[in-house]
Amino acid sequence: MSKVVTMKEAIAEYIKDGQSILISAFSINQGYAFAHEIIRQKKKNLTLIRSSGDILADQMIGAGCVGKVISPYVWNPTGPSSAYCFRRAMEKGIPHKVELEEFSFGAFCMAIYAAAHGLPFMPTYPLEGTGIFQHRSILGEDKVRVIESPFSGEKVCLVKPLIPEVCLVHVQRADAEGNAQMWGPLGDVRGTANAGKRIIVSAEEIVDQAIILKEPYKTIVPGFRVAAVVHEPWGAHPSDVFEHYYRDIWFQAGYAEASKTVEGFQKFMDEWVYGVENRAEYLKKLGTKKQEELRWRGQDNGKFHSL
Amino acid sequence: MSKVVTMKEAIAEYIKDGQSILISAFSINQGYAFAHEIIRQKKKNLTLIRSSGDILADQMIGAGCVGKVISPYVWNPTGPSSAYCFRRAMEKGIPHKVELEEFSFGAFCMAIYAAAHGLPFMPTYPLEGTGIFQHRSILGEDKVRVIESPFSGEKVCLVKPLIPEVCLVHVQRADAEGNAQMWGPLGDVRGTANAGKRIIVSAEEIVDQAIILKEPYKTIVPGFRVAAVVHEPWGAHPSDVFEHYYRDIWFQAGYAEASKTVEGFQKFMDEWVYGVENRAEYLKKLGTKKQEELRWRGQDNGKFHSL
Amino acid sequence: MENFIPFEMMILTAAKQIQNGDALFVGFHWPMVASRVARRLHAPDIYCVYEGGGIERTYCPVMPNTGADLILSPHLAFAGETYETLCGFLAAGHLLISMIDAPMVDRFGNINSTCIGPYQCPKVRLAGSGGAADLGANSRKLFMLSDRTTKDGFPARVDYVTTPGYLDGYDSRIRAGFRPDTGPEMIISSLGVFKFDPVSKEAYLWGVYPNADVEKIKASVGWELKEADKLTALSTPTAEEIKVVREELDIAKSRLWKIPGRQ
Amino acid sequence: MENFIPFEMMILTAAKQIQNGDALFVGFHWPMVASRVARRLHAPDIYCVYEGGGIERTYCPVMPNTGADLILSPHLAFAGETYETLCGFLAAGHLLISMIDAPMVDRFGNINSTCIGPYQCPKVRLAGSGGAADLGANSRKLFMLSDRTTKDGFPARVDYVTTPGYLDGYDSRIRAGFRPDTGPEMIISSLGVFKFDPVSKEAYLWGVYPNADVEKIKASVGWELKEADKLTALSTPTAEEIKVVREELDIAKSRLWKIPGRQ
Repeated sequence: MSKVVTMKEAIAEYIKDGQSILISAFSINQGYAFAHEIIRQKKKNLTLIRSSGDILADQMIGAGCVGKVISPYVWNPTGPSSAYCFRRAMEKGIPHKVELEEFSFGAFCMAIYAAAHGLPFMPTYPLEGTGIFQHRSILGEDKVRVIESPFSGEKVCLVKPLIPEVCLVHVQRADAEGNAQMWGPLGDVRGTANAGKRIIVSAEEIVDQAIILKEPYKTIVPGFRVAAVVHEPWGAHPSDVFEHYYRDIWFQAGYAEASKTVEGFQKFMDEWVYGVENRAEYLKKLGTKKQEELRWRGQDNGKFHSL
Repeated sequence: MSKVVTMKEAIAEYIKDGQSILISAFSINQGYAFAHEIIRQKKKNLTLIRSSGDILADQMIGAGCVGKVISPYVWNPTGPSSAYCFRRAMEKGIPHKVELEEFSFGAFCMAIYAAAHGLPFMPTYPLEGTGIFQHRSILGEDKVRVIESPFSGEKVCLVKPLIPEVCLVHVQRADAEGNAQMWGPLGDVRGTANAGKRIIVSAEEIVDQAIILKEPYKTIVPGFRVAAVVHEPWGAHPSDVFEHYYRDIWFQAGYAEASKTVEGFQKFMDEWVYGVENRAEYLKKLGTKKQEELRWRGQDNGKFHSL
Repeated sequence: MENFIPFEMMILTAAKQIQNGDALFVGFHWPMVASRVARRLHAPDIYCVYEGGGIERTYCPVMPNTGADLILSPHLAFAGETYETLCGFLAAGHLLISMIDAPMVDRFGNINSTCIGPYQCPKVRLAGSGGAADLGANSRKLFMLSDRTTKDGFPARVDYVTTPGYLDGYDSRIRAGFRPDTGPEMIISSLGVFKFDPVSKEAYLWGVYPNADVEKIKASVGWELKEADKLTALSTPTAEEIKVVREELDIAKSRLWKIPGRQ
Repeated sequence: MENFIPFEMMILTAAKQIQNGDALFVGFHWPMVASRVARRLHAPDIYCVYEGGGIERTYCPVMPNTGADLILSPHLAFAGETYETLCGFLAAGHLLISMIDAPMVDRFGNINSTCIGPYQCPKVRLAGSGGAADLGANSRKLFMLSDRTTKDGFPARVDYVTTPGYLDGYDSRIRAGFRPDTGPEMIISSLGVFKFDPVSKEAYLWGVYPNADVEKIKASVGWELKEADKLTALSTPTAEEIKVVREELDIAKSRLWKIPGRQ
């Protein structure tokens, strides 16, 4: 049974105002195509869960889609620079206040692990004395609890399962049934893609199931877990996808510059999000020359040196 | 720095009487070459840790190398048949008594996870009321402890880290520095290979580092964790290795038949273990015709139907 | 309609519990045969999830030795880890049903695959749990398959609880910390099909194969077997059904499986 | 011998802490540059472990954007998961040293990379932890790198503890549940090098770069800075060392890194 739909259809059907959604992958394979369609459809009051907030979270916050954020950090890695919309929301409540619950990346991974593995909680690494431990918002007391180990008597921090209503994950390839393959460094994706009640996949390529069966060790989400599949080439630009394309740091730097002001951010969004109908139009705007520059070159990455 | 040594050297240097050793992989990629050399070197009183005891554990028990076993099960999957040496040890103390600590596979995986991930313990799935919970030997009270979840008040079973002194893992390929690659279904191997203080790798192929760097997502153990590397083609026969060879069920059935009696077991071991100097001689004995039959045939496995 | 033996009905009845499109956890032994029969008869599009980390999507012409046998490789849509299958999709509740072999199962659906006689000095030592205890803990609907027809396969109480069923019946499973949405659903055996009383959690005879002798069934289990107010008569298999079951048993035999009633 | 600026000495001094053959955890920013300098100067055979799941084994001619940048791919010996690197090799104690950026670090080695001013209404909101809190918890020897030279980079107490150092000093870190074999080892900054008093856990000036003005250093940190009985004079860099540091900063700049003292 084919589950292939357009991005517009997937977001319209599966993302509801007020839901908790997780957009998977750490730094790479970021589901920008998901985020931009969510922004175009003006979803509101989402709880956004991400291991690395990044520009993607910044844009969703700036666009006013997000009421709560659960994440270890939000930034723009190029420079590095501030995530300016995030800053404006936290410092000045622009466009509106956002409730933030911060984890260490390790504690976040453990909360996700508990969700994906049906465990009642997970131990995590010591956190007492940190700001993460002291400051609690959305999860309150349940953010981190401390017990004495029944084995050693030592203090142990526990986190409870973090189960998003919908997980969105961008992968290299999938079949029409949703068997989704990703390879290369995976960050937290094996956990974050599988932690939710429902999973939507977008993929650089939709392939015959025979391709999946040939390298089954690349599958990170089996088809039976997947509600919908979207074919979305370059769906992770300006982040990078293993064996497909490199990170567009120039685009990220441009975003940093533009988003320093509300007006600049608005202009950027008008151009790259609201002003395009879908990812295909975004790509046309990006241009074939840029795509060629960013396209994967196997074991030869030296060319970038001079860029 | 090359860490390549012979199996004889690796076992002589790194395996000491009385140690706890884990031979990794679930059912596939079983380190028979490790086990046979341990038997030839007459190591004693080992604590053998395995996710699936299998024939390998049976042989080490029958050969008198093992004082304690920590495993979820020990059997011969072909037939299925009993693991007769294991039975004799448990039922009659032949060749001597063996202390056994049994886990569910899930609880075993969690204890290994705690070890590989530096966690003070792991929660596991409910066990109260089972024989695994009631009967404790080596680990005593620490085998499974029960707490009330500080989140929900529910009962939660906890297991503590299971940290072997040495982990032995057979993989498809490694470089001389120990970067070890395995792919296909992995069972518990990512955990069990990495849980120990020291790791020894045997590999079907020793390859240039360039091969490793081309597909880094196949690496399951990074070189810096590895003490020694052994080149051991067919090192997992009669078990199977993804994209190398299939399981030799006929050999396993023959072992079941032979090992029904102490004498039969002794004769089998004289022939296949004591009577050969190393894996190369074992292979010669197995014969090239058998190797051809078992050799991987890509997506075409139909031929086995008629065997 | 053909001649058939109850063991074949057991396999077929188990196969019929599987719906096309299901993702199910398949334990070692008869569950593997049942899933293959289902795939050929009415459920080609199922995902069979194994403890070794593989998930089988298409029919494999060869009978695997176990669910971890790499002979399955060309048919796997997913080749991951035990942490993802047994301790992942199963544990997190994403599999609707599970099947497990139940060579000795008692009146509360507890399975013993560890030892006969006292644990410390067993008369017969068996394999032990593997993932069987976890299947008992986490399966949302656990189907138990037994090829046995005598009391030693259906004791009132097993010598050792390898796979937890309803433990001592009533709410004992819940009190021991198991999730309320988990537990045994049915024992499908060569004697007939048993379900569990919603209150006492005792197994009772729910369904019988054609030509079954209910009194003989009752005499073959180790407790006073109750029966449903109205016993379900399981329908006579079609020629096609029996043909497929037998072909699958032939394929298993060619791979050295021991098949009841065959040499 | 060449002219050099303290920032370059900071990078070089950090690089010198890395021995050939080491496996180390490399945090974002200056630790990445330091590890590249070490690899070129004296430690080609190191394993750089990143939170994104990659482990770098050979020198990458391109400066990665972050440790997760796939431009590193041809140089990775391992491309796994955060669960294996940050929550695996680091947490289980298999990495001898770690390096982390420390833009604001206090006298007990606590780093703030979350916010300036009150948490609820920050004057400046920064990125937040990422793996920084875990590095503070699990690093066996944590080297902290700071390009700062003024009091706001070295407050007596940070506004927010993102990366736990010795918390309130003395045994407060142990009492909070951290392992005794973990914790900050050194602050390597553009001011000089600080170590921690074994008892009070307060940072003191341990080493100075050539031509350093100790009184100026003391005036540049937010607490009354103690100094070692005998200050270590860090040696003047060789021409080759400074050349490599500058080349690496050039490469970083070509990839849009902001470099102190350059436009």
